[in-house]
Amino acid sequence: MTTAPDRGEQERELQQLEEQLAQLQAAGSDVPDLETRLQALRERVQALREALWRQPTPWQVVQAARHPQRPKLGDYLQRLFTDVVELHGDRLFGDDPAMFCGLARLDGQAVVVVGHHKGKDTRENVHRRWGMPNPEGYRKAARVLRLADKLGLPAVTLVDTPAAYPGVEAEERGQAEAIARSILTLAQLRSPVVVAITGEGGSGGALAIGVGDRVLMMQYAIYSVIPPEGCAAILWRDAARKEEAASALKLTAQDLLELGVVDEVVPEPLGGAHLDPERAAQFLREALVRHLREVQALPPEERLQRRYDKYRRMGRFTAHPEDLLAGGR
Amino acid sequence: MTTAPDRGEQERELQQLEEQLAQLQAAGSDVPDLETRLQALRERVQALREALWRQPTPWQVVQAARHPQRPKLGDYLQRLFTDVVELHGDRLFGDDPAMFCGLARLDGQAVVVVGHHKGKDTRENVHRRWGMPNPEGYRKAARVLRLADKLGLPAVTLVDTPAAYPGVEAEERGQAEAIARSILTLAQLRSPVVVAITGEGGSGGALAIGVGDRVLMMQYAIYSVIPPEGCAAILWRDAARKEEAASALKLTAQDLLELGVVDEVVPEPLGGAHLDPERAAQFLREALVRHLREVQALPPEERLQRRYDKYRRMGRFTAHPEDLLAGGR
Amino acid sequence: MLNWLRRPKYESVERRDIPAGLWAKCPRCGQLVYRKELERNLKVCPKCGYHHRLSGPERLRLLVDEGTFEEWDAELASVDPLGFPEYADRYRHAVQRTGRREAVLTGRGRIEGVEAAVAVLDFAFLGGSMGSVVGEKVARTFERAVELRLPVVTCSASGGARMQEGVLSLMQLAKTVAAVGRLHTAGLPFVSVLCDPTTGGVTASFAMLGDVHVAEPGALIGFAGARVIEQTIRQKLPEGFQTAEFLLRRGLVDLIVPRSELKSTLARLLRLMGAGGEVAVDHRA
Amino acid sequence: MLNWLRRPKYESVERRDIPAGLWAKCPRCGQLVYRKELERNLKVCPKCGYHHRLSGPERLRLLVDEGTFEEWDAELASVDPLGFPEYADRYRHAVQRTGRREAVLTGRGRIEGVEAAVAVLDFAFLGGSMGSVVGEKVARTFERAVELRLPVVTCSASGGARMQEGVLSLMQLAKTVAAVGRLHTAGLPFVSVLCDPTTGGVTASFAMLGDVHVAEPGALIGFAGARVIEQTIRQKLPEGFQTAEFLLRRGLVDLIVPRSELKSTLARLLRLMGAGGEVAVDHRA
Ligand SMILES: [Zn+2]
Ligand SMILES: [Zn+2]
Repeated sequence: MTTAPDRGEQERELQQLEEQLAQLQAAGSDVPDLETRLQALRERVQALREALWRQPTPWQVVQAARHPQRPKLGDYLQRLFTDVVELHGDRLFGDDPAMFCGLARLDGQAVVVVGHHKGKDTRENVHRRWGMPNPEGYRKAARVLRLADKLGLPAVTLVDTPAAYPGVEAEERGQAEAIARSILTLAQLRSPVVVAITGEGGSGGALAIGVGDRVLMMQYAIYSVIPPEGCAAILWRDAARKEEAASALKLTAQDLLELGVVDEVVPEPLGGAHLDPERAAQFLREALVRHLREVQALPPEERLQRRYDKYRRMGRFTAHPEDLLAGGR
Repeated sequence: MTTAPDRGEQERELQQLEEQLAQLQAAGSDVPDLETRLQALRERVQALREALWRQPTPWQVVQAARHPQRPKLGDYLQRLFTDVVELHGDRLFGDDPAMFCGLARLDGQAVVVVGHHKGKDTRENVHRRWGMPNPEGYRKAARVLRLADKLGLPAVTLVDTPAAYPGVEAEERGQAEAIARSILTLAQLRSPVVVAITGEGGSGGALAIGVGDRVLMMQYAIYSVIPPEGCAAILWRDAARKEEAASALKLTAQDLLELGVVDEVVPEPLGGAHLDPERAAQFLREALVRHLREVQALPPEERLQRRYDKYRRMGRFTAHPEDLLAGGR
Repeated sequence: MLNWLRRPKYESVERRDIPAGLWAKCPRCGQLVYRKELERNLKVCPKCGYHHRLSGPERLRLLVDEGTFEEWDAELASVDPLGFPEYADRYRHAVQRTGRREAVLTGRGRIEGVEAAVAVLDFAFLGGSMGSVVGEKVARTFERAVELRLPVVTCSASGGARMQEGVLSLMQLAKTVAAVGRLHTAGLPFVSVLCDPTTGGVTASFAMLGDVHVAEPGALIGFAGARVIEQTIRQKLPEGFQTAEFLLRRGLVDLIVPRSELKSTLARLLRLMGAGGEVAVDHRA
Repeated sequence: MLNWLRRPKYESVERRDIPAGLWAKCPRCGQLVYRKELERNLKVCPKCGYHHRLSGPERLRLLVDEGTFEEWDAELASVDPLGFPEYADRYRHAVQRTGRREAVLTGRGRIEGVEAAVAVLDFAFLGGSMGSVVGEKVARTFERAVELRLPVVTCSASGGARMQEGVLSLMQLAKTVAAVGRLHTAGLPFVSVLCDPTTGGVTASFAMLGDVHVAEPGALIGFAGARVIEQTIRQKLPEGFQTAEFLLRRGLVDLIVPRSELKSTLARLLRLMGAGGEVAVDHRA
């Protein structure tokens, strides 16, 4: 990671230039040579961005995935779907605002949509627990997914959560059971299921709605068994070594494509979806529609068998003594 | 009801004689002519009991069904079943002590047992809410009934509840949904289901576990859409007219046999099961085993169709204008 | 069911719901509203949004496209199977007052063009209580929907099981639930609309087994009656207990829809669920 | 998973669990117990009933009839698929210390004569964590049980998913759950025994999907780690939080069984559930 110091400088410079650009635009027509100066700044910003994002570090990707302006479920609901009707409640205990469930149309076709519901601002995030569901969230998801099955509707799930909510009440009401049951529901759903990891794929809390015939992952999304900070704290008793941990965990879309965990990486605008949400949504819509069409074409029994086999193959191990920890890839 | 005053006198006399009998037995061998006097008392008690119970009034039956010494689920578990293993919890929210669920053997055969759990004394009754389940009780029942289905085990349910618990938390957690879902589970269960109403069959709280291929009802059990007291309060704004209401509601086993709601009346010792719990249990065991054997012999599809048809036929109405309220039976 | 003690309260509210004369007094905000304006506003108070109760026929007119409704089983009537005190008189009175024979209207019709089987409970007929006829008509509605491959919409408004038919009323819970089960197995949509009030045996049977539960704002929805619960817990009930909004928070209702949007929401839901000509891929074996 | 911050605590308890020398100090009551007596008592403290942790082989000896165990897939081992820092060393150390290649023992054997497929997690091997090998062996156990028409008993003791295999570990949740689903569809019994501690990804997958959940007294069972929860709620956790007894009250565990009765209880359960030669009527289509 010899380029790391450069990167830091580049990042700081990029930030300064972006601020200058904003100031200049705000100042407006009084500034002499406005257009020329704007043009120069824009070019410099673009060059820096390209340099920084040609081969982003895993930690850069983590930051993009967690970027406060990164498009959330609400943005994708608006941009990808029409005719959205939210369905509330698990029919057992409550309605979890951290989990969205509903009916909608994708490319004109009726589907069931399930996704982690992060908020746009702090107030909404407090209400939605930053997209960290309680058991009733996962049970609502399972309830609505069973409805998809009953009606023969395909399901689309959008994954973006730091984790399942770690709370006393969540444990009391069986967070583990709710996650396991949701995974089982998806594993056995006769309907086609396409998953898109759009932001943070936080461990079991993400996987609970992340099992499908196809799993797509946006270019700067992450998917990890543990947050890099937690990993660093265990490994080196030093949460500050999160950047190293982010590298070690292989949590980027490219890593997971190579490990066979995701089926396709959905491109994003350079530097992250938040820089051009509309284009990011177009890329995602195209991929979702294409994969849904493919898996819908399969007979249900074959689709279920393929889904089973897909997860059945995941993992790497050896049966030969001499390979013991011979190293992966 | 011209015999009602006589009955009151007879009941008081019977109670006095029973007390004398108990005192005499306690006094023991010091009493002269003990055996002769005991014998005379016993004969008089028996004669009175026969007079009172040859044609009991509905209200008498209500009192027998609610008798504090009437055998409860615990007695039947001991006397009818072997190898009992209780299974706890709905896997969602809690474990309701007002609902028993478990695995056991009946006549050597493994079955799933579900039943309202009334206590033997006040302390236990407070714990078990007098056998009035919360939603988690019905959800536990549905969970264990689905297990019966998965494993191909028959289900036996024992009904004895004043009602589903009328509480704020019960409503919050969907008492109505839990009851409806439990009824649906039983209506669609592929396993054979035999129901026995052993004490109080209190409306929806009873029906929730009271749908089966066969519904047996003990001779002095009751089954009603509303308690007689409540019925009297609505009809005559006078809860004291509960005896009339008990007659009007047709809540005895014999009434319900005639209405086609129950399939067989299981005899009890004269005066009620509490006077000879062992014999009462023998009658019940015999009937359960016999009916279970009959419905187990059917192919599952036929059994399901017959169960559907059985409930489908319940109710009386007319399609001819001239019959409008022509009176039943 | 257990909520009998609340019945008189319903009736008094009921009377206030349909005041005589040119002006109506809103039972929630107490303001006087010009009757014609109230009718134009679908019986929703223009001052406070209170949703007045609708009769069965009013509900049908609200939801079903004009001229498309074909009624089923209108001739079915009770026979007073238990010879229950005062039932015959009350029943005849209800028949006279409503001009209908029972507390439910069933049939097929179009909702913004989407063909559906419909069952509408009528609270004005013996409190919308479910006896043999209501159970039979509701069960037939679900069975015919399976035969005809139609979705089902039920609109509930009921005090519960009909006491005067005893356990036969209770058995209608089992009968209707079993019929709902067949619709679910057939993969057909079921939207349950919960109107004010839906309680007791109707809530504890078909009304709570919808694929989607839609409630009207402020509707009372519950199992046990408020009085019975208060007697049990010996406390006042919390504000807003057993309202549609309470059930939404408790995860028992999918959405609350104002009356003006009810019809279009139902049509959109039914279409999304594969009804109305849009054929979903049937992937069952 | 998220309960990493609790790991050091486990390890220190672990060390105290297997004290050297003739005498052992009970980590709960603090009393000294003669080691041989502790062994005779199935490692349950005779003074306070504390259930000391058992290794995988100890657990197998406790539950499976002597001479009936046929191990499956003992040769499977990790390949350090991510080249994760320190993993190779830790793994080799675990292999040396335990003489086994992974954190799970699987195979078939008899439990009081009842034939069953068995998977026992070994907390002594990298905290019983589930990576590719554990997931694979557990999935194969369920698949073989379906082939052989055997019931499954799993004994869990795990800190969760194995961090060092990254998302591949997380995918073992999906893999094992899918395999459990096939057993359920086949109508075969699954008893999940929850031992101290069962947390994180193992709880959130196969361990919480048993037909019957049996826990050992006092066992720690949960999803998120205590530290993480404390940081979130900024409060001390309630007494007894995430214990077997807590889960029983919360409806997540069917029964708590002391170690001395565990084997006979499992045998009785399996027989009642139709295993061990007793043929239930198979009524599926
Ligand atoms: Zn008003
Ligand atoms: Zn001790």
